[in-house]
Amino acid sequence: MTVLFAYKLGGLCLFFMGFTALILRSHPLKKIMAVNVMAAGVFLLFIAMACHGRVGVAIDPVPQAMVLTGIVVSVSVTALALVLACRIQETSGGAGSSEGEHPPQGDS
Amino acid sequence: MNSLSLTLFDCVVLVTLLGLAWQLLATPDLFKAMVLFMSFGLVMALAWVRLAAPDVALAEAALGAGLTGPLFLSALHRLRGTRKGERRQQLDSIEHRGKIEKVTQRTSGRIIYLLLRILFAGLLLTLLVHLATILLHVEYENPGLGVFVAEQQEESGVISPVTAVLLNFRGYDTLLEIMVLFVAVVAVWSLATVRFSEKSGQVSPIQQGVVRILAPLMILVAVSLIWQGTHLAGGAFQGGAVLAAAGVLMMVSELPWLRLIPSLPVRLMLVFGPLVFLGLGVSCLADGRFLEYPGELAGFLILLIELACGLSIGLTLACLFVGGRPVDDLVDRGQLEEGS
Amino acid sequence: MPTVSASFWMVLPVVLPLAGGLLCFLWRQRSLWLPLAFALVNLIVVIRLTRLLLIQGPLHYQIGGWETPLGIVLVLDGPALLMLLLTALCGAGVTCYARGYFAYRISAQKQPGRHERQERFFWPLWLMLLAALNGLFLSGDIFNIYVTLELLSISAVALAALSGKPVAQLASFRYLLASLLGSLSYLLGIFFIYRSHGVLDLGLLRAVVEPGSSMTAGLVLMSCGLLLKSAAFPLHFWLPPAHANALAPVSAILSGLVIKGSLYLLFRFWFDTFASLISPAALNVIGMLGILAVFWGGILALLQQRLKLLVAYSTVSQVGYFLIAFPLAYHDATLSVWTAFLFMILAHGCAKVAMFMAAGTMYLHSGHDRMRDLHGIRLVMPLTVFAYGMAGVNLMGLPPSGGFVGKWLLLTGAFDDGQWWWSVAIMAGGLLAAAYVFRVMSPLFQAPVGASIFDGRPTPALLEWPPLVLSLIALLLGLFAPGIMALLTANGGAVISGGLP
Amino acid sequence: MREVLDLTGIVLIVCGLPFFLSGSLGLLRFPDIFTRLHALTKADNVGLGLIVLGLICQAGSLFEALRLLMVWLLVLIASSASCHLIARSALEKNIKPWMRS
Repeated sequence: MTVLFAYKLGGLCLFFMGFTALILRSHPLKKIMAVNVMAAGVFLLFIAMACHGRVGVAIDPVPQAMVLTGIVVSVSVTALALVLACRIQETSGGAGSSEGEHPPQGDS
Repeated sequence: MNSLSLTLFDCVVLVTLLGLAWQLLATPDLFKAMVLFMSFGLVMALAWVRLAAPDVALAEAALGAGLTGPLFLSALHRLRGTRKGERRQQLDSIEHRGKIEKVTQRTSGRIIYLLLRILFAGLLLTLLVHLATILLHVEYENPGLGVFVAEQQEESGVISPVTAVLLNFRGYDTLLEIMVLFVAVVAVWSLATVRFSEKSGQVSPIQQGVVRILAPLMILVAVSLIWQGTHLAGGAFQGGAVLAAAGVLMMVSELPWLRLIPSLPVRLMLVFGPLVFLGLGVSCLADGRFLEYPGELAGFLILLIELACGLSIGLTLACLFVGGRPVDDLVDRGQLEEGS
Repeated sequence: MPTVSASFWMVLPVVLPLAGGLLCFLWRQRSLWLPLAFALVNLIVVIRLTRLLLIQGPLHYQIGGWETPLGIVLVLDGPALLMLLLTALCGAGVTCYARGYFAYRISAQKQPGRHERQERFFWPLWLMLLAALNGLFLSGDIFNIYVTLELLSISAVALAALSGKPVAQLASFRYLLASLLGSLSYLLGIFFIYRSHGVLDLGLLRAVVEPGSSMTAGLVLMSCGLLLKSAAFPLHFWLPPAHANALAPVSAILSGLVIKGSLYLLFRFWFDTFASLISPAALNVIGMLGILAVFWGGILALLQQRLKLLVAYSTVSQVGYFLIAFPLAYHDATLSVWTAFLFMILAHGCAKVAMFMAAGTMYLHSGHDRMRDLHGIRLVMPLTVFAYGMAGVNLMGLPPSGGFVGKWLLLTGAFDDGQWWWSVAIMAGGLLAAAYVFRVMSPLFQAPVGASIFDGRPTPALLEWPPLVLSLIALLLGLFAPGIMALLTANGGAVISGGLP
Repeated sequence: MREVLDLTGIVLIVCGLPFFLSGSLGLLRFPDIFTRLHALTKADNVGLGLIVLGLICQAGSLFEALRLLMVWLLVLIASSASCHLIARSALEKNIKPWMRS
């Protein structure tokens, strides 16, 4: 039981560490990583819940399936966020960059 | 679980996890953070194994560490490639930073800023402690749905309980999740274009040679992972991820025959898995409910769905790695110039 | 339990748009008929479901035939059906409008390839979003709701970034991060709920919920996630830029439909599933946030120079009304606040979709949406301006609009249990709405300074009629009140399948 | 027989561990990228080889033993290829090998 509690505590810590970084870090890649760390924390909680640590009680496969779903979702969202961050960088560029090489952006 | 005998191992895993997470979030060096992130994923996979979740461990190793890492790396590469000033990658925060710096130049401003930070940290710590005490105090943990899964296992048509939950009991969730993957590809394609026919020509022949050996092996492993999902750990997602990794390796090595132009075959492959899943679900309506596989066919149908989805997931993840709609200069140069 | 043969209709609002999205991606020739056909069939299915509900009462559908603790159940009751109806109606309108919108821009010969590309990706994303919304309203399982929320937000973000402008992409990146944070908070909430009761089904949860620290933590975390996703007052920062910088049909979808998903869930959780955990203090906090949102959003809307930003801030303000309904619903033993909430959602949904579409048409013609320079646009597109005005009447809450019915029910609720102070905020908010709506209308009706700034082409019917029809529906919603009440109480006497707390 | 196998396995694994230890130490303490690569590949090749041999001693079946061997082989291929790539890109970036000064 204590081992499982340690894992759950670790999961909570990961969640809050990610949350802090998500708010305090300004670089988009850092923000995306922070979200991933948060997600890992939540998954750790679920998986630690799934194995009860009691003799004779089967491991609950439902949270494991939920975590699998969550991992796939977080990978796809991460990919989208990364492409979005790259696009922002490419289209807007850093401050004071050369504007000439981009086609002029039309209306909305 | 023989809970006390391996506590030292658990402690090492946990401390490593937390330390890696702290480091990767704190370091200002993006590349270092990236490397730490990948190792974080691998240690996470260890934790899953320890917590008796081999399916999740496989998925984490293949997806979390194996694919997210390259995703981040290629994004970093693109971010650095666009502008000279690596230091000025702070997209929207420059202005914000400036404001903060202006505020913190005055002592009173500095104190207020510090107080705000302390307040924020205190708030988060209180929340953390509160949630942890809830976890500690509420001794009773519900056994969950494990009992029900075990009871109905026979009817699900597969032996592995996780696969039974994923594809039979809660197949609807999985259907929607595959759609999330699909939408991610559509979104990525709508956002960016990538010139695919450009080749650097600088790939080491050793790399190409190794990939020529490894890629077929990986495809074999992927298929066996998908197949063994019905009775052991594994399944469409894990197999698909390995498939995607093989694709990524081949793309990185610029093997001559590999083109991912979004022509009809590629789109057909992307849609194939979700469409098969959806179609089989609807065909179950003929004499039952949505996704209610007829008893004796359940195992076969699940295998079919896993195979179809595994292929599509592999291609989907590879497309996500490419990070944009691949454009062949020869085919639609006109479109690229007009588009962004 | 109704017969299987009839209730299979319940999966169609999810399955059909999913299939539609996949097919639209596969056949990417610009074609009107495929998405339009799917939107219309969706409308027909929902109308059929309405009949089913009226005849048989609330319906349950076990997906895969598995019993509740294990399987996922779809639930169709009065509120869910109304949300489906709203989505189907607005969806059909937006689909027509979007077709006209893209056709107009492609034919403008300015970067046609870019617009064609946008349209090509718009259809699959929009149909997927439609499926996610329908799935969200029908779902009876907290984890399934998480998956639909993710599908919803990822397709919404992709749509918001579709215009390709750097501003829009930056806004949608923030939108993505905000909704990810919301989803993770929701997921953490699921953990706390699952560990204390071991079930995910809403109906079973309602039966077993009892006050306890774990459950409360779960509910608070889930609610925070949902509040963030629905842009409730202090968490609204992401909404105005994301909604104002998107393409016109996308703005309409985001503002009119997407945020309603999480708001609806919030209301449902607080007054149906987890009703026994709710304390008056929490409700008052939500209500106060609502009041702040009404004023903050309203004042900022007044200060905007751009039409679309004004409409976006008015959404922030309107979300406040939905939150004010929370403390009132607690003391209300009758159905009136549930009805008020749903009425406001319906009215605001139709009106906001119409408003954004009308604003988009003006944008198309003038190439900008600075309100100063829109003088005399009334002469060019009278129907569009009329639609905008009708939608504005709804936001102000004048009779016989649906907004009026909603606010009236809220006001009576507030006076009935002596909480008159909420009514001050409700009425002041109405005045603010009137101010910002007239602020737009007055330049539109002034004499044109120079007509040459407008695109000389006539407005296509597809751009004019959908906003008009939707705003008229919103305006006349008050007249359908008895019918809607009948739907809510269909065949069981209770608003929601399990009865009120 | 069983005991002998077990003992051999343990001895082999224990022999493998110092290689990993020294590899990690080298990674941390060596002065430049090439020497670090050298340290790492030693650990991968020999250390992992010994550990795999030790595990094979305890394998239940021939199939399992073959799979373990396969793991070693694949790691060998992958690590040598990636070592080559890292060294190559280091050379391309004009990183000079460390000289005893």
